[in-house]
Amino acid sequence: MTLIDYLTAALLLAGAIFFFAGTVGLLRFPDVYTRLHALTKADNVGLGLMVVALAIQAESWTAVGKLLLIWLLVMLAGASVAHLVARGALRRGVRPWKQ
Amino acid sequence: MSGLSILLRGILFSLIWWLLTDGDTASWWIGVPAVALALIINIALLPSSNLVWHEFLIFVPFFLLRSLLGGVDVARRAIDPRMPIAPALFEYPLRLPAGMPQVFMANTVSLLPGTLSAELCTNCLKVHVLDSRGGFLAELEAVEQRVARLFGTSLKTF
Amino acid sequence: METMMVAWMLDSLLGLGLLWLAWRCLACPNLFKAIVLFVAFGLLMALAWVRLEAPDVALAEAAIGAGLTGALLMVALAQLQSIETNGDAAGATEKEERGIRPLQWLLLIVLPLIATGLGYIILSFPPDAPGLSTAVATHLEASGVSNPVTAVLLNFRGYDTLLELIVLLLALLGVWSLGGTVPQQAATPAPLVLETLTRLLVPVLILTAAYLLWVGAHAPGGAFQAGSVLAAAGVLLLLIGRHPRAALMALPLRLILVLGPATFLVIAVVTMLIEDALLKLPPEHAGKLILLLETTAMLSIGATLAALFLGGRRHTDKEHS
Amino acid sequence: MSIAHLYALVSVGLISLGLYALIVHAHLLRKILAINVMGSGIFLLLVALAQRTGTALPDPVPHAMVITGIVVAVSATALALTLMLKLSAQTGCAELPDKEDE
Amino acid sequence: MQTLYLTLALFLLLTLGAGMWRVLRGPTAADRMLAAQLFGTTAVAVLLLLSQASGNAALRDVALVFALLAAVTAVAFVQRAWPEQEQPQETERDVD
Repeated sequence: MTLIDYLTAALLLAGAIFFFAGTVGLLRFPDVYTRLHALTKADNVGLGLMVVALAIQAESWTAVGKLLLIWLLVMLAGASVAHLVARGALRRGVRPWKQ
Repeated sequence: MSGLSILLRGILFSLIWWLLTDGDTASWWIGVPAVALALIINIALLPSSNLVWHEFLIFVPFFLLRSLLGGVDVARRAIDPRMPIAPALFEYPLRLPAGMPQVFMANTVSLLPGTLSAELCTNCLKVHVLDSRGGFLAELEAVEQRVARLFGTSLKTF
Repeated sequence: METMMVAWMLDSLLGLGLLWLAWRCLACPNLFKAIVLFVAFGLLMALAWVRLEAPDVALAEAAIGAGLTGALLMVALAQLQSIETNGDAAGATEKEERGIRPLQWLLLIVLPLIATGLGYIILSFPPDAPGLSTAVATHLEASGVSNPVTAVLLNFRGYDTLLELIVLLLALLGVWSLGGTVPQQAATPAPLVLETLTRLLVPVLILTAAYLLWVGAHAPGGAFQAGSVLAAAGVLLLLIGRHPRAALMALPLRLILVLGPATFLVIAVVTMLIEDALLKLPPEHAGKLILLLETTAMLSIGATLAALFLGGRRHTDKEHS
Repeated sequence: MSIAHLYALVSVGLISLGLYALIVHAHLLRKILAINVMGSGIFLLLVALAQRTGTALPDPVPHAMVITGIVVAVSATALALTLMLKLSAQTGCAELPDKEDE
Repeated sequence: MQTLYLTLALFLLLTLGAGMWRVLRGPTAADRMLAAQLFGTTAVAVLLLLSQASGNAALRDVALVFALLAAVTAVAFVQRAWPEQEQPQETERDVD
């Protein structure tokens, strides 16, 4: 394994940890709003780290671009869907959890 | 809609096509009509917005860093056995002009540490915050400033 | 060695996951939950196709399973609830089951027998059965494309695809002939964030559809995947309440719907006259003909699927009467 | 046993599950889901068996059949859902009449 | 490296399995929908890993299609299938 491979491995592992944290948040957090926080942000970072890791290994610049495009699309969809779900829940009277 | 902004969108779509096809020049037989069609539909759907392109160079690193911190923050709270959260709903008075800048702000906020946009009304953004004890207000103001610069507008003052 | 083992664990987990999701989807009393589980099942199926080295199929499953199926099922459930009016879509449950009936006992005995028999037959198949892969490989040169799946779909077994396009059209005619079933509640005005999302996604969806069409000639992709992506763009526009104008719904839509099958039929007749064989594409023109066939098929498939999502003809009916 | 066999066995499970649910459940939406699960099982069987070519590349003919199958399945589902809605609009209930209830 | 890619794909599938608990448990329709959204994002990551492991660039296109269409089901839910009244008490029941 070269240095680049180690870097890729480290980034991939970090990404996997964020995916794991997102799932933990989805399971542990008390209401739909807090779960949205966990999913949107943790998965976005997780996928981002993995994309960067795979981009290091990519065979061409266009492949790097395609990876970034995929990430950008997931980010856009994730942020918008999070907003829409939170908005819908608010309108339907789902009260935010308070301590 | 200005010719320049149409040209920029055309370049953007061509770039996407170039990425998709792995730079294959033989693909432009289909690529040119596809880009043209996408452009026509895009112009029909999306009103013009005056992005200041060079501001992107400043915004992107800021956004990447803050969203990374957002992920770290929420991951830490989720994994911590005590689960340190104190969520609250909060109304932020928007000073950005309506339309694209406000939508852009709403989407950005959802990826930054501890904030989630929950409703976009006229000139107010309902934000769900994960920890109401933190300084999320300063953060929101900073983001709004940056979005305003990105769209080449100024914030309204009350 | 380790890689092999991890791959095995991955495949086993995927298989178990598929079975578990199918079981929960079909057994849980809440219908909304069942639909969400079915969507998840579709996503997992796409991963299974990837593991089985069928990326063409994975693309089709991703385009249809992730976009259309879920949207279709959810909207249908909501309409069902508005008919029954005694429940809400999320809490929808079936009637109480009345305990295990005799028929079920019979099934519980017979089905495992059938399953065991099938499993036995499958395990007794020889591990190597070349099938038609060598035949496809030898004729690939003359097919006009280098992606074997596209060669099969549009050249070697083009008549299958022709019939399939007609089946799609028949399904749409069936839906239309049933008329508007439910007075659909006026779509709530889409929030600004959703409008923007759609406006940003639709051009990219169009570019991706064109890309899949192009890439299908030499790599995974093709008219079906491209058509499904195009249909997803249509579904998104319909979901945010942008219905096509009545003028578009009348003649232009119908023309696009029949464009694919009609092109196929014309080429079929011409090849019958010249080559004396149905849809036998002359090798020197095959590449261009396939591109033509694929482009028209993509447009028709996209329009048909989007029209199927739109459902009955109430919009046009209103305008005409 | 190979990967092909593993997925082929999974497909047998899916077909059985789908068949059972199709017969047992009264609700039409559930029947539609059951048919879809059965269909996926059959597609999986076809593609899994297409792997056994002994070469690096799987048999493309079943792949092509499954692609058309997926698209036909979704349009058939759309038609079935419309029929279900029509029926429940007429009878007020999305189930087929049961003989025991008559 | 191949082993690492596949192991991580396996790990992500396991987290998906854990996430299924949220689909089963709910309590609100929105929670179920969220978990399906998680499925989409994670599937993109799994596909990218498998693409790298097998050296098959076409799998990136599958991931791209997933990324593009992940939102469609969620949009259908938000626009059409979400009942007008969620049971607010359900969120509180979930706390304990």
